[in-house]
Amino acid sequence: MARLDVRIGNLQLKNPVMTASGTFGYGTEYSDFIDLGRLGGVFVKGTTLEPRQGNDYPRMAETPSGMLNSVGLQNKGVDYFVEHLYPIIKDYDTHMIVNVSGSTVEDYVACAEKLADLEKMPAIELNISCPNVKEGGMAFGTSCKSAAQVTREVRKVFPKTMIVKLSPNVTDITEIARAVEAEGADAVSLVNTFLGMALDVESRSPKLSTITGGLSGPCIKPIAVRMVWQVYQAVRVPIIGMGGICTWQDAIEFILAGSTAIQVGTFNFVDPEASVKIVEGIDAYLDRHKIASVEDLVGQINYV
Amino acid sequence: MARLDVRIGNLQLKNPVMTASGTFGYGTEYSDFIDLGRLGGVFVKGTTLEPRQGNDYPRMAETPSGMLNSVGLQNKGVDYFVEHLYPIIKDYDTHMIVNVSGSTVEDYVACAEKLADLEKMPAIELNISCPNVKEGGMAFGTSCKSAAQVTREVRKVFPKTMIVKLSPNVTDITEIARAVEAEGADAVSLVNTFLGMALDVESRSPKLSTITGGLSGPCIKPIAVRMVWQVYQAVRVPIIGMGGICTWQDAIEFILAGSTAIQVGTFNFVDPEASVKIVEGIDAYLDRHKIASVEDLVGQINYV
Amino acid sequence: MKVRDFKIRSNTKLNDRNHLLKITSVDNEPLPEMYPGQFVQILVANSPQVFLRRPISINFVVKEDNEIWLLIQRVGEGSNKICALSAGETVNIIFPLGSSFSLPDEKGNFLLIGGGVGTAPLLFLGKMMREKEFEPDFLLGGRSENDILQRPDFELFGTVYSTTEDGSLGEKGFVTQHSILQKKKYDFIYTCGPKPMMVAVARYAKENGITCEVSLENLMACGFGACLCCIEKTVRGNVCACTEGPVFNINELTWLD
Amino acid sequence: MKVRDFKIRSNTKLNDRNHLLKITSVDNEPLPEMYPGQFVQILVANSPQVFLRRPISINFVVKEDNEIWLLIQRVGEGSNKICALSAGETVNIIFPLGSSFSLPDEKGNFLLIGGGVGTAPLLFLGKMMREKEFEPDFLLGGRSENDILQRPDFELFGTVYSTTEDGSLGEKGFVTQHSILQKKKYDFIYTCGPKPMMVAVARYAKENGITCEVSLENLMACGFGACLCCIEKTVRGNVCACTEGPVFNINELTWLD
Ligand SMILES: Cc1cc2nc3c(=O)[nH]c(=O)nc-3n(C[C@H](O)[C@H](O)[C@H](O)COP(=O)(O)OP(=O)(O)OC[C@H]3O[C@@H](n4cnc5c(N)ncnc54)[C@H](O)[C@@H]3O)c2cc1C
Ligand SMILES: Cc1cc2nc3c(=O)[nH]c(=O)nc-3n(C[C@H](O)[C@H](O)[C@H](O)COP(=O)(O)OP(=O)(O)OC[C@H]3O[C@@H](n4cnc5c(N)ncnc54)[C@H](O)[C@@H]3O)c2cc1C
Ligand SMILES: Cc1cc2nc3c(=O)[nH]c(=O)nc-3n(C[C@H](O)[C@H](O)[C@H](O)COP(=O)(O)O)c2cc1C
Ligand SMILES: Cc1cc2nc3c(=O)[nH]c(=O)nc-3n(C[C@H](O)[C@H](O)[C@H](O)COP(=O)(O)O)c2cc1C
Ligand code: FES
Ligand code: FES
Repeated sequence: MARLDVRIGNLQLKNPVMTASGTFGYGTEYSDFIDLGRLGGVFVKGTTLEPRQGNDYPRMAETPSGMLNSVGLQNKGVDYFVEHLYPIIKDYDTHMIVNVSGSTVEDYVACAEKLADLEKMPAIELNISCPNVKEGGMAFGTSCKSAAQVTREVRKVFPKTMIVKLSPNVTDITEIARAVEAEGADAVSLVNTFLGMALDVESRSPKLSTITGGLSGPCIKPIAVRMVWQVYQAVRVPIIGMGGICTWQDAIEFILAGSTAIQVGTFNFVDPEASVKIVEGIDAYLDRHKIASVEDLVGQINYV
Repeated sequence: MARLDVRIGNLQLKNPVMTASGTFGYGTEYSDFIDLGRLGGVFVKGTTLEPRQGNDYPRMAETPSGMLNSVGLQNKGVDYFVEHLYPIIKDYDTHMIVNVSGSTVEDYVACAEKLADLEKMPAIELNISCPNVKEGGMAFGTSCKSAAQVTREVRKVFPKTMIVKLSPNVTDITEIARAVEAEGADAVSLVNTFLGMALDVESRSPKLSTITGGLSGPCIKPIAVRMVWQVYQAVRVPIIGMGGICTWQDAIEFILAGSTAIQVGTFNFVDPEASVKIVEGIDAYLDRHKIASVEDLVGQINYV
Repeated sequence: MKVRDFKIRSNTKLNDRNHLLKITSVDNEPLPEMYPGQFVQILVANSPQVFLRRPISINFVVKEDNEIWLLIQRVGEGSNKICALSAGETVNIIFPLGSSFSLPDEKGNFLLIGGGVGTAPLLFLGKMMREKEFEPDFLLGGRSENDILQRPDFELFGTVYSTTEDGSLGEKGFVTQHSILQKKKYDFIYTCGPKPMMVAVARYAKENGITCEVSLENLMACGFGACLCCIEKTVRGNVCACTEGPVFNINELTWLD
Repeated sequence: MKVRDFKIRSNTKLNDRNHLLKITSVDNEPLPEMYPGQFVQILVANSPQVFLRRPISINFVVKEDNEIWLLIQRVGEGSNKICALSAGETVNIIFPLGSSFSLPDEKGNFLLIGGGVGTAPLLFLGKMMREKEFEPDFLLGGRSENDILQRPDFELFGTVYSTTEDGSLGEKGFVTQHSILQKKKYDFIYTCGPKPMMVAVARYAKENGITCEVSLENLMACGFGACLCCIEKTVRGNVCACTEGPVFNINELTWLD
């Protein structure tokens, strides 16, 4: 039996398979399907300082091997989370990590402060890459300066593991990764969704109420793998890779490219049991290839 | 019968359907399958000043709804083109447009100069966005300064229609589009391929000899449509849109987003008759919707 | 909620656009409780175009046979692929999903109004009402006779009225124009169908002080509350149509504002 | 080159990994001239994973029946989907593609060496040689008896030798170890199979001054010279394996450098 545990900042994960924010609710939505305790971690829904109604309907469109969404961070706000959701999810037998978004740096800081005190919340993920909100969101993740600034300010108030989630909608993702690493990020996660768009040709109208939205699913996998590989060569902090992961093969691909852990996103909608199947698939792969620990695989590409 | 003709710079195209550079050889490769005279235009293989052997095998990998390639501009050089290929293709009953690449600004200029004299070559497409060459290529297309510089210098020697092909691997494509427009580009074409990567998990090695390559096909369509839509709002020159077009519906989507003409790329490999089917599909769509001319559709999104 | 493989027991073409699929749990695994208005999420295999599952209402349940019926209209690639499945083939579904219609506690006049394939969940609702000794009326609307689906099945559970736009069956016109609405005073209307029809029915119900529940067909990515894509604006704010719906009381919706 | 729908006339499972498909032109359209070594590009329908066509050699042609045979090994999603097609179903192909083996002009000793499913193009080649009154020998290699495909068909056109790694059929070992190579002096070797086998055969041929042609299986996107993905390094530089190949004289290749 190979070792599956990996380390991200101060977090010891029982295995590298986690689920991506915005695709896994608060975990509860999946408890009929899988034992959450079998996952390395769960990234809960994007949380903001104030409650948000999100964008208008329609919020999604199917695309070749993927989907566009424009949910727009609908959530009941961090206070509601602390009071009503945290008590429910805190005792799950896996790491529950909150994904935090804001329109201003102050939003991020205030939100992180409120989460810092929660005993069983060992980490946060700063979403500086949401393409679906008018202000902030992706804007923070597309310039080194603002990415660094958010990271720096949150770092001051959040002593636990801080993961910064990068936007793929940039010319050079390594630049942003280095910037947030320099400001004390314990890990980076990538990628968030790509800004995309779809039109209905009969009605000639956008398929999303917001015109553009975030593209996710297998279609983005080759670009996401490339970005992980580039970032792996640019930073020393661990990488949590994602973008179109459906199978254990996809997960191994991201690990080889340099991910210490991975997140399963959109494919949870298609197969709510996928994350656990991926844990099993990785395990079997390691055994078959006689690899002692999944950590030995991180970044280990065979350049022929 | 709706009007299908459109104008790009000084070119009057019989219809907006063209084929993308690197996916259509010199047109001859497709003459068994279709009547080239039915196309608005053909963009021939990327041509460079000196002959190039291209990259090592393997050069391609299939991905979800798309493919990666790392051909690396294999071609016999512009002189060979002028002497041996131009004489064959110059009398085709469609616009044959050369796609030009270089490692330095001087390369582009020298190449363009040689093409400027060819009577039946009414236009060139400057490829400042090839992700598959070590020097130049995409690097020119990812900064405003270098994109502007190439455009400016080529403009001095090439008086006919000059189309600049943009890279999607950027934070803000409108910035680049504006920069090349300001330097006298008559049109922009977008998108070239996205930089991507794929690994074989059993051998743990990259699927391409070059590790990374260019992603094309339906998987990129939502991002490409979004970029066309953004550029349409940023510049006044016509846009030639592409990225994953397989059907007439895809073509209409790009036209609605702001493309005056479109290019069919990777899908030619799957259905070498696709381009002509798309011409027919657009024609039928216009009739069904009682639209007098395809030009009336460009950028005409119904914002509800 | 479960993810399960089901076997197609039969696939009957009802007309050129609609199919009735009877599916049964593999290994004869007993089915969980299911309620009318709930739906399943079908995995569409073997399609280059379809990535997400497709939501389809539970049309009928034959509990003792571990059998679920699905009534499906071919509108695109996904539904076409599902309707092309043959007896013996397997289909993977997530079920049961969503809220259900409220079964009444006391006697009254109940009208179940369906348009086109929107009649799907009403057959199961009709059966459940009949089992509880209520006597529902059905009002089925369509473009023409051909579009009125499963009429003989509905007749097992109550009186069936119809309207068709071309007058080929029942009264000519739309469901809201049917004379039964003038003749009989209903206490409760349940409806499912194209949105314009449901809005008209909702308006009629509201104007006439009739309790009314509608079943929505919002676009869904997951179907079980995880993606927040299927939201419907309600008096309580945006809620998920897949978990708090698809069945809503019209008083909760903002349609008539 | 043409793009055409073909009908599956039969699909025979030869063993657990290999199928023989006989396909025929729809509307009985006469087939163009085809030569051994050429291939077709098959469109794999109904697959979420397969986007590009798959190249498959022409295994045999029955001209008078407008019939093409394809011998296919199931190695992944595409070949699995193709092997799952049933008689009566349609498959779209681009054909005929690529170069062909050189048919000799004068009498001599000819050996056709195939490994595994690599024997595919050699059956058609054997037939053409026999029709021209040459008497080819065949040397078919595989892991075990089960992997030697279409032996009775080959026997119609010449003498068939075999090697298997486990010795279950013919001589035990690899094709290059077969005793016939010691006994008979060949003038021309044609080969197709796994790359290590072809390299070994090429080396043997070169060392013994035997003319040798190999058929390559490079990864292909288009199959007709448009994408430049399938290149093979040759003494003339990079050339397309789909147009200048798949058949190459080993002297053109850089394999043995
Ligand atoms: C809770 C629920 C229950 C449903 N029950 C049934 C049922 O019992 N029988 C049945 O035939 N259909 C039912 N539907 C609708 C069904 O889900 C869609 O028709 C189906 O998803 C279309 O998929 P497709 O791939 O065939 O079409 P696509 O190619 O995806 O779309 C074809 C066209 O249909 C439209 N469309 C797609 N999905 C929907 C949708 N959910 N609502 C409205 N328009 C849509 C698209 O915009 C497009 O114009 C239900 C939907 C929901 C949400
Ligand atoms: C000119 C030519 C003629 C061919 N003739 C035949 C034939 O007659 N019968 C036959 O069974 N096969 C033949 N092949 C090989 C066949 O094309 C591949 O096996 C097939 O494309 C694999 O597709 P897949 O989707 O099943 O596998 P994939 O899922 O695409 O791949 C499965 C595995 O096979 C490998 N693979 C895929 N394509 C090739 C390839 N072209 N060469 C080597 N390895 C590959 C992949 O790297 C992977 O490891 C031929 C190939 C060429 C180029
Ligand atoms: C419906 C939906 C909602 C999402 N919401 C969030 C969010 O709130 N915060 C966030 O950081 N990422 C969000 N994402 C992005 C995912 O976490 C993930 O980065 C992205 O989908 C790529 O992974 P995938 O291709 O596996 O889905 C969302 C994605 C989807 C599809
Ligand atoms: C095999 C291959 C080779 C290509 N070569 C070139 C090239 O030489 N010059 C160029 O500008 N674009 C080249 N491209 C990019 C295409 O012209 C096009 O921009 C891109 O593939 C996106 O369109 P598509 O998704 O329809 O293929 C190439 C693409 C492919 C797949
Ligand atoms: S469809 Fe995903 S939350 Fe309703
Ligand atoms: S496969 Fe495209 S050129 Fe050979």
